[in-house]
Amino acid sequence: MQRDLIKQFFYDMLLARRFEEAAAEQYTQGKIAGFLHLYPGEEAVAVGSLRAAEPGDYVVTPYREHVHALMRGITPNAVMAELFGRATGCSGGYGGSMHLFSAEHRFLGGYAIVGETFPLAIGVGYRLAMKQSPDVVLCFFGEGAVNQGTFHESLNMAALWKLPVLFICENNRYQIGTEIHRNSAVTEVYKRGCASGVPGKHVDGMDVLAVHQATQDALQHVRSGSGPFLLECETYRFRGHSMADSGAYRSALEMAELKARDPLLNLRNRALQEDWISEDDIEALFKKAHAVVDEAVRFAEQSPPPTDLYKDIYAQPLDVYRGAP
Amino acid sequence: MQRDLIKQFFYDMLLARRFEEAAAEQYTQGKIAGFLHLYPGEEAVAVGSLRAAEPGDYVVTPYREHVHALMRGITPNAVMAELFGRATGCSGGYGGSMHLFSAEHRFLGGYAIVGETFPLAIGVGYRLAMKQSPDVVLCFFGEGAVNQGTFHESLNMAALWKLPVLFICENNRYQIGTEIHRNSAVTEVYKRGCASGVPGKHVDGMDVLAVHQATQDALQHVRSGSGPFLLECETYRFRGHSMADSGAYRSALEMAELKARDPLLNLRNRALQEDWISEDDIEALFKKAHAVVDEAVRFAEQSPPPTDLYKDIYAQPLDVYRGAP
Amino acid sequence: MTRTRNADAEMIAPARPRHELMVWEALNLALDHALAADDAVFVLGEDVGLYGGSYRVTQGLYAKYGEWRVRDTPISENSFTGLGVGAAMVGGRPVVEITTVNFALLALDAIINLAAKIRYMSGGQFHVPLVVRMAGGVAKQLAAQHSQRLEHTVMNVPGLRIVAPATPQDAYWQLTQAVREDDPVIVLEHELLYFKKGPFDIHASAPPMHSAAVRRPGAHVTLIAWQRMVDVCLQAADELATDDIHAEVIDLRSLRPIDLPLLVASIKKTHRAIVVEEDCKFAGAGAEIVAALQETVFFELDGPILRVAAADTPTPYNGALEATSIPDAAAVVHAVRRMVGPREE
Amino acid sequence: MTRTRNADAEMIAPARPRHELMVWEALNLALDHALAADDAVFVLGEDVGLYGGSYRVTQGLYAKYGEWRVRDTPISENSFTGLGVGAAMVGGRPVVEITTVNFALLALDAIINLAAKIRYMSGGQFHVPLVVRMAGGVAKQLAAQHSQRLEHTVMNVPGLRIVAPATPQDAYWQLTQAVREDDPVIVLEHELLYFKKGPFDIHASAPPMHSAAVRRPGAHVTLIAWQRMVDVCLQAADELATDDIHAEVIDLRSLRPIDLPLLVASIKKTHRAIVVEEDCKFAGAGAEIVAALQETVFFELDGPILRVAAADTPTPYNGALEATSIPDAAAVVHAVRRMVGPREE
Ligand SMILES: Cc1ncc(C[n+]2csc(CCOP(=O)(O)OP(=O)(O)O)c2C)c(N)n1
Ligand SMILES: Cc1ncc(C[n+]2csc(CCOP(=O)(O)OP(=O)(O)O)c2C)c(N)n1
Ligand SMILES: [Mg+2]
Ligand SMILES: [Mg+2]
Repeated sequence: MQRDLIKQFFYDMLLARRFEEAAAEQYTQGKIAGFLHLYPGEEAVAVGSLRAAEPGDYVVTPYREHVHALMRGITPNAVMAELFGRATGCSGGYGGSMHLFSAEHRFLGGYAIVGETFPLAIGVGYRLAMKQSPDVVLCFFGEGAVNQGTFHESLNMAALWKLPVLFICENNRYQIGTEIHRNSAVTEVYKRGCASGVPGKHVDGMDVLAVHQATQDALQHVRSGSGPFLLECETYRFRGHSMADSGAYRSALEMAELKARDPLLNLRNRALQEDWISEDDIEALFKKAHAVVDEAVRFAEQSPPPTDLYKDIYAQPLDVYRGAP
Repeated sequence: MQRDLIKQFFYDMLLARRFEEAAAEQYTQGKIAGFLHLYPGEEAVAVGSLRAAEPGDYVVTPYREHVHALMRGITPNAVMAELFGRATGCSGGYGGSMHLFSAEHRFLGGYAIVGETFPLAIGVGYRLAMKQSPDVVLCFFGEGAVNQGTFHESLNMAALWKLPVLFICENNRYQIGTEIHRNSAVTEVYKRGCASGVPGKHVDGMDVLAVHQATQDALQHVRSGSGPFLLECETYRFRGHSMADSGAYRSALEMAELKARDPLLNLRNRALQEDWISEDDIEALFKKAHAVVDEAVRFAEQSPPPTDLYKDIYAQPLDVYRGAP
Repeated sequence: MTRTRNADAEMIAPARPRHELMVWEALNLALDHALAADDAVFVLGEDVGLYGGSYRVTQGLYAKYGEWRVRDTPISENSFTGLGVGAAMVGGRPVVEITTVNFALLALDAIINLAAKIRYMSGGQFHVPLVVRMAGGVAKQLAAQHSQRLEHTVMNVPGLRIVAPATPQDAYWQLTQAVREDDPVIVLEHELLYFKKGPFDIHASAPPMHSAAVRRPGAHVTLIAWQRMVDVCLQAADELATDDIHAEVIDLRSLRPIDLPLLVASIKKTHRAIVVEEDCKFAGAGAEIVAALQETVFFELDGPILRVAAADTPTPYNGALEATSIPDAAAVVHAVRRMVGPREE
Repeated sequence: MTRTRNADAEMIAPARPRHELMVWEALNLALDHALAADDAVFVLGEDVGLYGGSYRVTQGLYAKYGEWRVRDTPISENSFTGLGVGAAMVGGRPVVEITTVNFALLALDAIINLAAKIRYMSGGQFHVPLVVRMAGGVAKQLAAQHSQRLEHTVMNVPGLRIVAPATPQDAYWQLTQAVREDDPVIVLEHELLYFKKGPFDIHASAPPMHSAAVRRPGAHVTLIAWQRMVDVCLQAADELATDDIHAEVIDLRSLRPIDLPLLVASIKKTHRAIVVEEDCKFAGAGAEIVAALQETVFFELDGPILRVAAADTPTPYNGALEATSIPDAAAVVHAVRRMVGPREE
C-alpha cells in the first residue's frame, strides 16, 4: 500500500464525516430543508469504490450521495450550496440533497425513487457498449432497493448484452426501519444476481482498503467486456435513515458493536500500526477537512438563490398554451 | 398408473386441442374477435398440472387460458360463449378470451398484462395463509413474464412469508417472436427463483404424466407450509403467438422436431403400448370431444349478447357527476 | 394464536374521548377500529408495522394486531399493491399504504389495470374491496421527485372511487367508509395535513363518503378546493371579507365521483367560481371540474371559471421558488379581486 | 464493424417516391431516416427487431442497422424505458417503443419521474432527448386491459412534449421532429390508424411539431379532435354539410403544448365548440381543452363547450357494447344538431 493513497483515503473519509456533520448542523439550524440522508458509518464504501474508478467513468446514485459527489471531484462548496438550495449549487439549487448532478464530472445524479438507479445505469452502459467505449458506469443502491423489480429487470438486460456496469450495493442492513431479514428472503445480496447470472462478491464495507481492492478487481472484470458485476459492501449507518428518523428501532448493543467498527477508526488504527501515517499527519488532515467544510458552509451561506421558476424545464422555454412554433 | 386417469388425461387433451381448433375456425369466420391466443402443443401443462390440484385451490393465469378454464370445470359452453362475447359466457361477455373468470370455480381470471399473475397470486396466497387455509394457489405464466419485475418482487414476498403459491412457468420458448435466449440471460427458468430462495424444478412439458407427477410433488411442498415452489414446464406452441401471428420466425425444422413431441401423440403411443387404452377408446373419446365442442359453438352462437354497458363497474351504479349519496 | 386474531386490548387511541385530533391520529383511529371490527381487514406497506409508519398513521397497530394483519413489505410497490388486489378478490379487505403518490407511479398497473377493472371484466363475479392510502402534494422542499400530485391520473379511471379528506373528522369518516366499501377506493392524503389539528367527534354521524361540504358560506364567489387548498381558500376568504367580498368555500372531499349538484347550487347563488388546486394547472384535476361546471351552469356564470393552480413546472428544491410554484391565499385573493372587481359599499 | 454503423444500403422504403403511404410505413420511413442520419439514434422495445414490430413499424430496420441500433428487449417496460433515459443523458438518442399505452402504466416512473424531470432537477445540465412511441385507443374488442387511453396522464407532466399524429404525413413529420428534439417526446399513436392510408409527400416541408391544423373549414361550429377522432369529425362534418351546417374540424396534432391560438381563432368565427375525444369523459384530455378555452373565449361563446367523449366505463369485450362506448360520427352529428339547433335556409 502506498502511503499517499492511505493518506488520501483517510482525508476523504474525514472530509466525508465532517461534511455530513456540518450538513446535520445546518439542517438543525433551518438552513437546509427537505429530506436529508447522511452517510456517517458508510464512508468506506463511497471512498474505497470511487477512488478505484477512472475519471471517465460514470456514476449513478440514490439520494444518500453527498460523499459520492465529493469523491468524484464536485467541490464541497458546490455540494453544500446545493443543500442550501443556492444557484451556485451543483444542481443550481433546483435539485437539493437528493439530486446532485455534475455533467463535468459525469455524475449523473442522485435519485429519490428507490430502484431508479438500475435502469439509468444500464442505459448509460448501453450507450457506452454501443460506442465500444472503455468507460464504465458505477451504479449504487441500498439493499432495500434490491427488492424493487427494476433490479431484476435491469440486471437481466445488463447480463444479456454484457453491459459495462458495476452494481455496488451499500448494504447498511436497513430499509428505513425495516431490517434486511424482514424484507428479503435471501439476505446475501451479492448472490441475488444469480437469477440473471451476474457474478457477485461480498466485501467488508467498513474497511476502505478491502472495498478499494474489491472494486479494482470488479472494475477490471467489467472493463474487460465480461459484462456486469455485483459488489455487495456490508456497512452500517450510524445515524437515522434521514434527519426525520431517530433510528430508535436499533438496539444500543447493535449500535455499539458497529460503532466499534467505524471505518475511520479502523483505518486510523491500522495506518498508525503499520506506520503508514503519523499522529501529526492525522492532525493536519483533520484540520484541513474542517477548514474545507467550514469554507463550504460559508460559501453556501453567501451564495445567491436561483430566481427563475421556469428555467430548464425544456430545452427552449415552452408555453403549454401556445403550440406553434 | 390408473387407466381411468390416463383416459381422463387423454380426453382432456383431445378436448383442449379440439376446443382451440374450433376457436380458430370461429375467429376466421369473424365470430370471435380481439386477441386470441391458442394452446395447441401446450396441453400437457394445463392438463397435467390442474388435474393434480384440489377443487378448493385457486388458479390465476395469463391470457392463454381457455384450457385452464376447462380443466377447472368451467363448461366448454361457457368458455366458448365468452369468446363469442355473449351474456352466457363465463365473464358475461365483458371479458373475452383473455379474461375468463369463474368465482364458483375459484378461477381468478386471465390477465392480459404480462407479469400480473404474480402479485395477484401472492395476494390470494396471503389471504389463505392469514386464514391458515389448506387451499393453495396455482399461478401460471410464460417464460417471457419472468423478466417482468413483478416476478422478482412477488417471489421474494412469497418466500419471505412462506405463502402457499405454486408458480408454474409455461416455457414455450417464445415471447411473441423473441426466443428465450434473446431475452433472458439465464434460460433455465426453474433456477431463477434463486434470488429469493424459491426452490424449483424442471419438467418435460410435453409429457402429461410427468407434469402431473411433478405438480403433485410441488403441491405437497406448498401445501405443507414450506412456502412457494417454482415448476418449469418446457413446452412449445404449435401456432403463432395469437391469431395475428403466423409464427414465421421459427424454422420448419424446429417446428417438425417439436411436432414429433406432440403431447397428445406422446400419450396416445405410450398408452397404447402399455395397453392402458384401446384404439376403440381413443375413437370414442375423439368423437366425444368433437361433439362437446360442436355443442359449445352452437350454444355460443345462439346465446344473447350482454346489453348493459354500465353493468358492474361499481358495486352500486355510480354517477361520476353526483357525489352524494 | 390465529393469524387473524383481533386484539382484545383496548383501542390504541386514548381511552377518554378527545375533541381534537391531528389528521394522522384520526386515520390511526379509523384503522384501529377497522382492524378490530373485521378479521378480513389487514394493513400493508413499507414500514407500517414495527416502525409505525412514515407519517405515524399505523403507529401501535403492529403490536396490537400482529404481523399478519399489519404487514411490513419490501420496497416492491407494484407487487404489494397487486397483492392487495388478489387478497381482496378472495375475501380480504386490505388497506395498502403507498407511502407517497410519487411511488404510486410504480403501482399504477395494479391500481388501474387490476383493481379498477376486475369487477367489470369478470362480469361482476369478483369485487375488489381494496383501499389504497397515499400521501401527495408539495410538502417542504422535497424536490421534484417527491412533490407530485396524482389526482388527474386516478380520476380518469372508471372503477375507482377517490376521496381526499382535508380535516381529521373527514379523515376518520372517509377512511372508515372506504374500508367498508366493496369497490377499490383511493384515499388521497396530504403530507402537510398529517399534523394538522382539528375538532373531532367520534359520535357524530358521517355524511356520504362522496359528498362535498360548504366550509364557509358566501354570496359573491364560489371557491372550490380539496385537501390543503381548502385551508388556503378559507384564509383567502377571511382576507376578502375585510373587503366585504364574501367567498363561499367548498371542500370537494371526493374526486371521483364529484358532487356537482352542490357546486351548481353554489354557483347559482354566486355566479362566479374559481377552482383552487395544488395540481399543475395544465390537465390537472381542476380541468374536469371547470369543464363539467361550464357545461352545466354556463348561463349562470358572469364570466369564465378560473383556476388558481400550481405552476406548470417540476417542483424546485429551493424553498422560495417552491413556494411560488403553488397557490397561496394571496394568489386566491388576487384572482377573486380581479374577477369580482372593486366593490363599493 | 462498429456497433453504431450506419447502413450504406438504400432506405428500406421503396426507392421510387410514393404519394400514398400507410401510417406504419410513414413511421417506418421516419425511423429509417433517423437511424441513417445520426449514429446516436437507436430503437428499442419488445419484438422491434427480428420480428419487425407488433404493428410493423420497425420492419426491416434490424437487418439494416444491426442489433445495437435496433434492440429487442425482454418484457421489462419500466427498465427498458429507464434505459432509454440513461442512454439519452450521455449522448444517445433512443426511440423506445412501448407496444401499447396499456403497458406504459408499468413505465410511468421512468417517463414521469426520470425523463420529464432530469433537466430541471439537474439545473439544466443534462438533457433527455428520448422519444417514447406508444399506441393507444380502443381497437377491435381487445377488452378492458388493452383499450386504455393515456393522454390525460402524460399531459399533466411538465417536462414532456406530446404529439398525436392522425395522418401518415404527420406521422412522418412529427416522429422525425421528435427524434431531433432535445426534450423527451411522447408520440401517441393509435392502434387503428397504423393501416390507414393517406397522401404523402416526402418533399413537403413540415409545420412546427406542436401546431394544430384546420382539416376542414366551417363557420358554424368548431370540432376539436386528435388521432382517430379527426376522421370521425370529418365524417360528421360531411353529414352535417348536407344539412347546411358547416363544421370546422381541427386536428390538434399536439397535446402538450396545445395550439390554443388556432382554436381561439376558430371559435371567434363559430362561437361554438365541441371537443371530440376517445378518452373517457371524466377527467380526460378534453377537460383541459374545455377549461382553457372557456377561460380564454368565454364571451365569444354562444353556449357551453361540449365534450363528445368515451363513456366512463372500462371497455367491454363484446363488440356491440364496445362500439357504444366510444364516439362515432352519429354522436358528433347529434351533439352538433342539439347545439346549433334546426337551421333554415
Ligand atoms: C419507490 C420508493 N418507495 C419508497 C420510498 C421511500 N424510501 C426512501 S429511502 C427508503 C429505504 C431504502 O433503503 P435502502 O435501499 O436500503 O437504502 P438506504 O436508505 O438504507 O441507503 C424508502 C423505503 C422511495 N423513496 N421510493
Ligand atoms: C406488460 C406487457 N408487455 C407486453 C405485452 C405484449 N405481449 C403480450 S403476450 C407477450 C409475450 C409473452 O410471452 P410469454 O410470457 O412467454 O407467454 P406466451 O405468450 O409465450 O405464453 C407480449 C410481449 C403485454 N401484454 N404486457
Ligand atoms: Mg439500507
Ligand atoms: Mg412464451
